Amino acid sequence: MEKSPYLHLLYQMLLIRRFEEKCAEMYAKTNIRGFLHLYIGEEAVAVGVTQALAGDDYVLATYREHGHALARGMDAGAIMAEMYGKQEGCSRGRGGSMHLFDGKKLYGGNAIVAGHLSMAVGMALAAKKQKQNRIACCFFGEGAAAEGEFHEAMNLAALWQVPVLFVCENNYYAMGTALRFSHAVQELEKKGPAYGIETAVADGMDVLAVERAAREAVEKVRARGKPYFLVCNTYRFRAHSMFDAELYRNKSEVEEWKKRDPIPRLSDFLLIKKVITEQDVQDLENRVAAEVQKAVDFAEGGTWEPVEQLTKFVYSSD
Amino acid sequence: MEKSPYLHLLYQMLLIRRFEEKCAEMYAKTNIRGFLHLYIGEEAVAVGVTQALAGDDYVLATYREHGHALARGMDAGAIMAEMYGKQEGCSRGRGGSMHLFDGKKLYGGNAIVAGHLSMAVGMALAAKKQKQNRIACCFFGEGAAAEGEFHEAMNLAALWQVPVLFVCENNYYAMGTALRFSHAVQELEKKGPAYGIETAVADGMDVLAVERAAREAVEKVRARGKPYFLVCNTYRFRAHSMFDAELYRNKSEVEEWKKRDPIPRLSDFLLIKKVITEQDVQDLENRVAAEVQKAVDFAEGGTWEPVEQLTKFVYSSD
Amino acid sequence: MGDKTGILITYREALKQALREALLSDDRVFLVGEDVGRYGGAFAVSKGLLQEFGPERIMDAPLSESGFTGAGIGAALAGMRPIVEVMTVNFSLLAMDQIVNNAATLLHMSGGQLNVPVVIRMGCGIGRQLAAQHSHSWEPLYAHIPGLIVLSVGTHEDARGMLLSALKSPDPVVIFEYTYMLNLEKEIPADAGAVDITRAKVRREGRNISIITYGAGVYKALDAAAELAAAGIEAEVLDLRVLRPLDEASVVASVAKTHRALVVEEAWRSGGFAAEISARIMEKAFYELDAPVQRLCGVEAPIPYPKHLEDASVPQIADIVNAVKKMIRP
Amino acid sequence: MGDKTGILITYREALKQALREALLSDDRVFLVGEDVGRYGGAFAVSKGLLQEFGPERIMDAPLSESGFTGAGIGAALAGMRPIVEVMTVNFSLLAMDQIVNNAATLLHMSGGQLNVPVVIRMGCGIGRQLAAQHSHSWEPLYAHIPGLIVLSVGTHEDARGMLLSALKSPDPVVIFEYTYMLNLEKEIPADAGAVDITRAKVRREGRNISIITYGAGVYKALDAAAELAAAGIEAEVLDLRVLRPLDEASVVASVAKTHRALVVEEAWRSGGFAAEISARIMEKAFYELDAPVQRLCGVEAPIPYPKHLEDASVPQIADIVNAVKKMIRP
Ligand SMILES: Cc1ncc(C[n+]2csc(CCOP(=O)(O)OP(=O)(O)O)c2C)c(N)n1
Ligand SMILES: Cc1ncc(C[n+]2csc(CCOP(=O)(O)OP(=O)(O)O)c2C)c(N)n1
Ligand SMILES: [Mg+2]
Ligand SMILES: [Mg+2]
Repeated sequence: MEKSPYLHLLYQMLLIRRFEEKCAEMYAKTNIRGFLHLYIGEEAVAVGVTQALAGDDYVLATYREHGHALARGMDAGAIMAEMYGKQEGCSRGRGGSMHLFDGKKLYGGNAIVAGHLSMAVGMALAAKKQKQNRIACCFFGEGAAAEGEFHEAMNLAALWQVPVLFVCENNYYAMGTALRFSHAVQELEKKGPAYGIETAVADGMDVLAVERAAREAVEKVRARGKPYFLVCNTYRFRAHSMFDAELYRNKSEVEEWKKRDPIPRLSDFLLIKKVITEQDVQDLENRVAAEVQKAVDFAEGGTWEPVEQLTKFVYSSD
Repeated sequence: MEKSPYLHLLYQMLLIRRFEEKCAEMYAKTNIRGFLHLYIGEEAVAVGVTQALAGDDYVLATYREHGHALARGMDAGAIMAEMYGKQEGCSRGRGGSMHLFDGKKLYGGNAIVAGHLSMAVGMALAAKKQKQNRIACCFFGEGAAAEGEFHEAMNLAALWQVPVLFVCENNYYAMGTALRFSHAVQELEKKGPAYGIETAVADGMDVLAVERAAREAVEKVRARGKPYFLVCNTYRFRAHSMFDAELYRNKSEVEEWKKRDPIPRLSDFLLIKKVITEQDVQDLENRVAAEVQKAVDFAEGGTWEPVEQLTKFVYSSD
Repeated sequence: MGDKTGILITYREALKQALREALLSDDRVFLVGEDVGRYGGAFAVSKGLLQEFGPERIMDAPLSESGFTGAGIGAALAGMRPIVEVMTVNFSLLAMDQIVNNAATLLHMSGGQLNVPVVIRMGCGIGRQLAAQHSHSWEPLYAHIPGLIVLSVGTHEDARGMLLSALKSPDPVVIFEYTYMLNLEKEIPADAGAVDITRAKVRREGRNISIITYGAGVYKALDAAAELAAAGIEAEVLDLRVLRPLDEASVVASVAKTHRALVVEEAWRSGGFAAEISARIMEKAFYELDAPVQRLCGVEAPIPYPKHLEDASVPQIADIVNAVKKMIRP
Repeated sequence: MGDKTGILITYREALKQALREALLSDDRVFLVGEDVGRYGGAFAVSKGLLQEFGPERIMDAPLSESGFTGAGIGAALAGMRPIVEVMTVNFSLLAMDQIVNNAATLLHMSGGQLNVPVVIRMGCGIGRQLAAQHSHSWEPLYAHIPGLIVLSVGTHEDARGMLLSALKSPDPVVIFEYTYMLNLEKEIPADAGAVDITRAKVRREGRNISIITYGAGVYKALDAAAELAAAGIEAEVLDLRVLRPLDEASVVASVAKTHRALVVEEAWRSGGFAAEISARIMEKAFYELDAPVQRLCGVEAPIPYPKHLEDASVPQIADIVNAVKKMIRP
């Protein structure tokens, strides 16, 4: 077993975790405002899937997208500055937590649930029309799959045979609505065949399993130019957003899932296999801490977009 | 075999056929205007399903609903007057062909494709809440099943366990878009299981088969208070509407399907089985012709709603 | 009879009391929407109601705005009195076909046969730094649709009363609630209940100018009027309350009295509802005007996340004060 | 150089020639929508194009307005120049979330990073006895949305030219085409092509009153102006053409010249676009006015099927003539 790819996975997950812990802290300090949806607990999904993607693939995510942004290699400082609302942020400070954009690496940060699925189909369609080797990869929650938009996007992708990977991050809750209240059929993988789309399920708490499943999926999408549906079962350890009293689930359920935390799961595995040492982990923690601190410093040092620019970019000519 | 129920089926199908032939004629004479969607060829579906329904069940259909209106026992004169736009029409003349309403027998006549599916779910929900023994029955085309509204309505009905019968009238075309260009998976019956909804397929050119399937479906819906999905494969012999050059299909395909015309199919069967005589058929034709003529006379004798009433019923208080 | 002593109440609590009263007083009433039950409502408005009324009356719906809004319309057609909560107006475009093509249209199109007594509630507006896709003020879109009754809940009194009156309507009602005001406390009479939903209301009398507004503009206008009074300008504040059918007479009456009008709203300017008010005054009170009607509206841009830009996106109290002063002493 | 000889052409044919030219001149352009291909277009506008350009360029979509509009937006983000046909505006509410929350918003919300050069065409309007759910005039809804360019094709010249200009825009364009006019023949220059899509246009000069209109109102206003001329009243007809961003200067200039304005549209009156025009004149040309601006709009009801009621639902030529006469000689 070669060490560096594993360390990279661990590094990315840790970075997301510590970055978001810092976000929560900064939210409490009111440096970050608005909605803040933490990905903590689900890191294996974004990190695992991202490994399988090429740099110029189109990636679209939801409002719970800090993990995807970091995994796609966006600068932590630009992301933190965005959450502070500073013009040095990746969306000029205008988007905040829910709307991280990077014209190459991430097409949002989309806050209308399921609103980005058909856009992903269109991007894949464009890649196909332009005979590029790109694919589109679209992350969304299990709640989103109840929207009509899911149905339309899946059907169009299959009909038009475009290279899009649909990744359903099933964390069992849509805000406070448990999976069993969202879907009559709770095995989300049963939805793929209704559109003739090849489907697989991965343990979303195991980054290696996700990566494996994603590599197979991406390879097929790219080779065949067809859609693929990957369901990753996972769990969010934190509240839905910062306005959530978590009345809808038991602490014990959360605790049960925390035992499957993808970060110790990977690090323990690597330690036991002696692929890495405790020192490696500590080094990573240090590196991540420095990176997060640097991001905060960058954000703190950022500036406000002048009010006069409020209408800039309503149109390209502005 | 008792004669009268069969004669009733034949009568209803004949009435629809002759009524619509007359509509086409009146359209050519410009007595009827707007969109006119003929059901000719598909009569077995509305007639077969309707046999299984109770008088106070909620029935919702599309803009191609003359057949359903007649099968539900709405007065042919009120329907024809509606198509003439006369205030004696079943919707006061305001709806025309696409919006036949009867507060008891038919909840439209709905011209936004798939827009009535969730309404049907809501009506079934109301019946359940009020502990009535009523069910809702919703007719729609295979094209409608591609809309997100289909997905949402199916999921809600199954989640909430409400007594609604979804009847998909698969006539293989949505305007000029063939089934294979509408759905990645063309076996529409495969969509039911994605929602955990019991599903059956019936030969929509055989009224007896449709009736049989519908009786089983309705019985289950009523007994269990759960949704059911019934796919009836059928064909429209005429153009989509009066603005359709039928560029998208071959005459020969149409001719092939005409061999399965549900009307001769039933009458030939009954004649061969000697359940009815040629004279019975002739009597029916005469009765139907008289009824259609009466409807036309009624429509011709109708009056125009005064222009002053244009805004009446925008609100109940008007 | 009623108890006229005042009680302090938050806008949220007023909304909740109305919901509770509605559920208690009519068996046909039920609440359906995303997270109205187990979560307690996205903004905690319906917190506790699931426990009190059970899952048949407080129905959590999956993410499917078109589906459950349509279901609410269907249930209304079939004898129930559904309250559909579209969590926020931002998501309501997904349900708009149902609201416009079905709820608003069925009565007229069926020649008077089918009533649709559905009430559709939506949180709306700006003020929580939720950025472009979560800060919409789309009252003008719905106010354009005949067949709908469109209410804007600009005060605590209306938060307590509008829902109850809406449920008595045989026709579909869309109610806009302002999430920004949820925690705001105000006094209302202890026995506050159903309110008139046909008329606009003068919230403050004045004779120098009419500030005509609705929703999130009402308290701002009142604050501005207080400031203006200190400067010797008596502004009348007219809360439109009912955007459709519009109570034109109250608009005209106020302008006939003050001869000047400033229309304030948070919605985008072009094609906003303030334009309608301006046009009505043009048509019905032109010769009463001492100066052209002015509008103070939302800036025509998607709403950005940072506080200073969000604040700059809609009229603030100071903007109202300044606009009035400019109109009175040019 | 162009050929200035006139050719007679139907509105439909003008639209089709524009589509064809667009497809010929830019490989990135494709047309997607329901029945645009094999059926030949719901109104035969794209008839023959599938045969000429093949199924990759002329893509039939299943019934899924949100899905294929979203796909068009995605394709635009990724380098294509999609023309999305939402068969008619009546179905566009199903796609409105995509148009408003995505197409109109992405550029601003991403801080200038993401352009969305999508063109969305919709048939619209009244006049074919299609009743309540198929006769909508919803230009005002879309004209309210910042980030969109909203065009109204009121003439054959614009039917021939607007699409081509729209495709050059880096920003999303919504184009309203009037199905009622499809068979109407008019003369345009043989070399007609792309047109300016930033300005309103005076279609007839006049000095007594400005008739300000767009879309289906343009030819009606011109016919009315001809009648009025016979009665000695010189009406100027201003075709707005671009509803957003509105060319306010042209409105003000016309009113400054004529001192009277009648705004004509087929959309419902309250919250319609005529209100915006009236409000702008109030703000920018109040002291030019010799009489209050009047609006002549659609009746506020779902459109009924019978011809006499349909006709009564929107302003007709005689209504325009009468309204003008009332304004000029009260
Ligand atoms: C169309 C729409 N409806 C409702 C909301 C409010 N909302 C935001 S997140 C959310 C739950 C989404 O759940 P899921 O898709 O499972 O994603 P998760 O948050 O669990 O990652 C809801 C209801 C929204 N943003 N968009
Ligand atoms: C939402 C919507 N989109 C498009 C249309 C235009 N349209 C009317 S009927 C039709 C085809 C519907 O096909 P299907 O559901 O199979 O029913 P059929 O007409 O074959 O009975 C279309 C596209 C519409 N009325 N509503
Ligand atoms: Mg979830
Ligand atoms: Mg069909």
